[in-house]
Amino acid sequence: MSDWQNSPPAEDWTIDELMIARLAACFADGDQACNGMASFVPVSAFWLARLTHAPDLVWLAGAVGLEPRPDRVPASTLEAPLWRDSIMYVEQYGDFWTIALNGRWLTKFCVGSAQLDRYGNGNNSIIGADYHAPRVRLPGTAGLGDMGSIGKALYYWNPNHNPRSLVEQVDFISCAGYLGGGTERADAGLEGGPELVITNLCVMDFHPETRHMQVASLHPGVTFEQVQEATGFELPTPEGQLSTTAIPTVEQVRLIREVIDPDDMRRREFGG
Amino acid sequence: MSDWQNSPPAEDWTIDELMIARLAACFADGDQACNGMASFVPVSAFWLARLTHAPDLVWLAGAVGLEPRPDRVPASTLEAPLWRDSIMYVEQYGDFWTIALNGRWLTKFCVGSAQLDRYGNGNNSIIGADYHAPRVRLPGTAGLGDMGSIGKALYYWNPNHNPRSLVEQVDFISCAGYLGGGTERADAGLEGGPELVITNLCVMDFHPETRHMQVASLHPGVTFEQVQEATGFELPTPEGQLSTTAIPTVEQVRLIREVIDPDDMRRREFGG
Amino acid sequence: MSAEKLTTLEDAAALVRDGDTVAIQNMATQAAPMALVRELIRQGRRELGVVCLVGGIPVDWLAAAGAINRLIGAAVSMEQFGLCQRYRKAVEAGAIRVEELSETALNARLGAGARNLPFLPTRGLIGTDLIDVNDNLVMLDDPFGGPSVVACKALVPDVALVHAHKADRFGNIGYEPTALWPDLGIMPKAATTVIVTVEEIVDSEVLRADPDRTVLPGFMVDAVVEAPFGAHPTSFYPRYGYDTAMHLEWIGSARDDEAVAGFMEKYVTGPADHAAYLEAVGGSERLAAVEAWEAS
Amino acid sequence: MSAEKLTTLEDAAALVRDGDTVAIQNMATQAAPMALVRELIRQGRRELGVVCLVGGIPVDWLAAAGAINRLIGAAVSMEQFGLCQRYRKAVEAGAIRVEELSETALNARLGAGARNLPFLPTRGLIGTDLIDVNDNLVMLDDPFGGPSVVACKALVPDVALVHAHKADRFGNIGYEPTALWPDLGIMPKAATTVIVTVEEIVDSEVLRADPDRTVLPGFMVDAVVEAPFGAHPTSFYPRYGYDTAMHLEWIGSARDDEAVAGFMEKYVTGPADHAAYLEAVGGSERLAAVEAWEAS
Repeated sequence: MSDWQNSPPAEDWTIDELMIARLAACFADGDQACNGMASFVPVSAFWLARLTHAPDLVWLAGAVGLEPRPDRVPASTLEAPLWRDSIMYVEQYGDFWTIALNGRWLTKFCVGSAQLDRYGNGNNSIIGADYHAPRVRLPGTAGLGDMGSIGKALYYWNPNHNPRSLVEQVDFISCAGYLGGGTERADAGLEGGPELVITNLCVMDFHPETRHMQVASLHPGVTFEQVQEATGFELPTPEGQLSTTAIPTVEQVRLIREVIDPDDMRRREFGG
Repeated sequence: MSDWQNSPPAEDWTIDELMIARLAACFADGDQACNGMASFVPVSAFWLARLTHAPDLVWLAGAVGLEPRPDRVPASTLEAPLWRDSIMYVEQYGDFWTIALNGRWLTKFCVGSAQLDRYGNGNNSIIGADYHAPRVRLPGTAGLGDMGSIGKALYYWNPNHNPRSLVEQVDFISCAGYLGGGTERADAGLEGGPELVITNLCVMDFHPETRHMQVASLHPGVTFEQVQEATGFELPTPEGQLSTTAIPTVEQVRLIREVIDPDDMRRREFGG
Repeated sequence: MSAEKLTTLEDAAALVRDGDTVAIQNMATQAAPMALVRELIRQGRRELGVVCLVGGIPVDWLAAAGAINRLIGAAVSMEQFGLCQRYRKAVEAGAIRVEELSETALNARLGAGARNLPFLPTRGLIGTDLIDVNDNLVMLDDPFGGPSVVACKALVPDVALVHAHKADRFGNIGYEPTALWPDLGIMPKAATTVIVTVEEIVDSEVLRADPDRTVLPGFMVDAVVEAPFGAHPTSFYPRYGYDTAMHLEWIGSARDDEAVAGFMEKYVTGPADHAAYLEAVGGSERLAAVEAWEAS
Repeated sequence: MSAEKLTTLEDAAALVRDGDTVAIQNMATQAAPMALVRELIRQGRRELGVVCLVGGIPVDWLAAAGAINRLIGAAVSMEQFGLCQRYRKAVEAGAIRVEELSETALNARLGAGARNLPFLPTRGLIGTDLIDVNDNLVMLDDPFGGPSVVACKALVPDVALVHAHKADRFGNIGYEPTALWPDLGIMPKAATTVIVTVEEIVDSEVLRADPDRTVLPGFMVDAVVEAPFGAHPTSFYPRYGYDTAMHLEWIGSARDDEAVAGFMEKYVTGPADHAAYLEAVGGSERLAAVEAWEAS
């Protein structure tokens, strides 16, 4: 265990490291976490949490390998090098989805979504007006179409905050957020829902009543106006001073760079 | 492979051997067969078939072990000595019942039933008029409640043909046969159904229209009147001469006594 | 790292409360968590419901102890050793209420419970009387116009009792190559609390050497207890076979109230703990006999 | 004894007919039955439907060859190598119709198909637009008064294509210790015809030594073919990793029609058979590189 508790803020942090540290703070001892494909930020965040404040965070790498010991973050978050040296392989059809559906385990889920709207609905299906004749065919909903509906707390991460990815209304809902806002999600019989959106500019959460996305903290050096400009819908004007997202510590930065991801795989998600 | 094809009828056959040989004749190459608990006659029949006319009969011992090579019939047909040396272990929840429900495999199933009625309905649940206050609590339906409803051809075996086990109407249907006879089974949307009843006195089948049980062949030395006396409902009067059940051959008897069941486990089912 | 789950048999059994619905791994004479069942009886647990696929001697002992008042399962039988007489007698006396399900219907009820679904369908049981006597089963039309199904209501047992070969102290459960005991596929996933006894506690590295033979993740397990021969007198392959002599001794006693009381005192309530039980049944000599199943 | 299932890649692929719905094992860059996919393209199969959990390069190659006109699946992506461009282009052009399902909905459709049930329910997808655009999904009230579910109509693919580590000549399929590829749990059980390629044909005794690692029984398998490196360029652990260079070469070509034609000729339609493909990709030197995944 590193001396993470007494470590001062880093001076040379980068945005990927800040996002990883912020996401790591969402996961605690006793939680279980799993990751899907191309999930360098979540994987690094789980790993960082396990090395610092949450040593008993259970990690199901690639939704397959329990408590793995990979050498470092590999080029794929959905291949065997990530779940090297696991204590159990969880089978997809019979085991993984039973565990995920149950409700007691894997209560938090990290979502990457091509489009995300003001009520936290995600879209990885199509861009365009006609589902069967799309302008752009996206990869598809995969597990998100499940995770959005089965009571999970959803943590969106978005390394490229821009008006194309944060939109007023998604072209197509393939991951259920708060639907049309207000009580619509609860009225549909759904529990859980979007919790946070962590981008390269800020952290956002959802108003407890309207369920509209709102800025919770600005990353160091970012203004509300910059966030608004990069967002495809109108953000509620903050009441009073917005807090600043915590800067990762020297030790967190060291762990990410030296232990977790020495090959900088996490940076692949940025600048797209 | 033994020279079973040129073997003459045995002279010293016993009733258990005759029943085993008759049941074996129901299973052919390309079929799959599985057995449940206390199933010495079916297990011996599958094994005999594999050693003679049906070497490619697939056997799933205890619904668990594929193509096992047990030393001999053991004291339990639901424990590991039966599935010794299997080529695969089939897991109950995910695999066995998927295979059984599918419809393409395990199309024939052997049923032992405490009560069996004239339309081939089975009862392993209770004796008495009130299900929740039974006179006798039987073991329970186990897999029979499934096998009777999911399109299998059912082969009942009964080593103790008497009016208590072969009844006009079962006290409680826990294995669906032809229900009230005629088209009732088909009307309920069920395929398959009871095919044969092999007892220690005779072989019975079901009339293609009325679905009433009827004698198909008498075992050597048994008369129709003896069968009727041992049966709890009126059997249709046979039209013309009833055929005689085939006597097991010298080779079949040798295989049962020397190879398959040298410990005479099969005889435990008789005389109860 | 993970949370510590290793505890004593006494403390593990104390997680089961009077009135709980308890899923018990078992198949006729196989793989029952007998050390836990004996401890529940020693602790005097009452009004339990039992869920089992095919219950054998654990159900009969619990019935003999007056610990259960309901059973949800597909069958109760000790196969070659016959019906469970104390269970049978209690049912016939109205002291135990039975919800009898086919195997697919039980799997469907537990499967729905495990997956947080209100029901799962089966095509088994159609045409039987078992649907009519059970409010947890109902015929349901196929919304696509196909054949009707039997909807089986979700069942979430309060506790599942499992016996396994090995575990680490964090509750990750491994098995030794054998046919997997049939309840493992769904019972522990459906229950709210999972208690596992194992033949042996091992270092996590032992499990990491064979991760495809780890069958339950530690986060699913609430308590793990080392109890060698914990399934005795049922079988637990490849380590040991069922104990024929003890099953025979039980069925020789089971029809007589006094003999039952003597048997229970001698083997179940008398011995103070699991080690004392193993001595009471004959110690290392008797255990060596069940270990020699392959030669038998 | 059992029926002989061993055959050639040509004869096995000939079991797939134009217009069939073909379930293809795959997960982004993992475990796809590529030798069979290439043979289907060589044989000029047309109007196929593909079923996949997460399809990658096999879907893109089939799309490039004009072999498919529909897809039922949860996603199509080559993960780090990006979207499948030929597939995407064909969907956007209306040449491939997509039935997009969540993972539990796909599992439910296949699970119902495998078990001869008209449907299975999920609680996934509720609230999404995916239900509205799909006639095979419908909201259904719980007959017990609980929450509504999404009924997912049974799906029975005509054929399932599987790649595995080893098999005997009777089609009993074994795996080497690794995480089981994710489609194995249901695809081959749901399909009418099952075709399996394996790294190695072994004697049945090899499977009998490890029966808990046999994953499909011979009676479920219609044809088995020896095809070492049969999953290349996808990974097949523990034997080999995915081929990064070949995926990069493909994505470098995939946006350009002429480059695609050249790539397909060079690697897929040009080589006469699987052995010629392995030579075309670089033979033993290239294969040794993907075998060295653990060192990378």
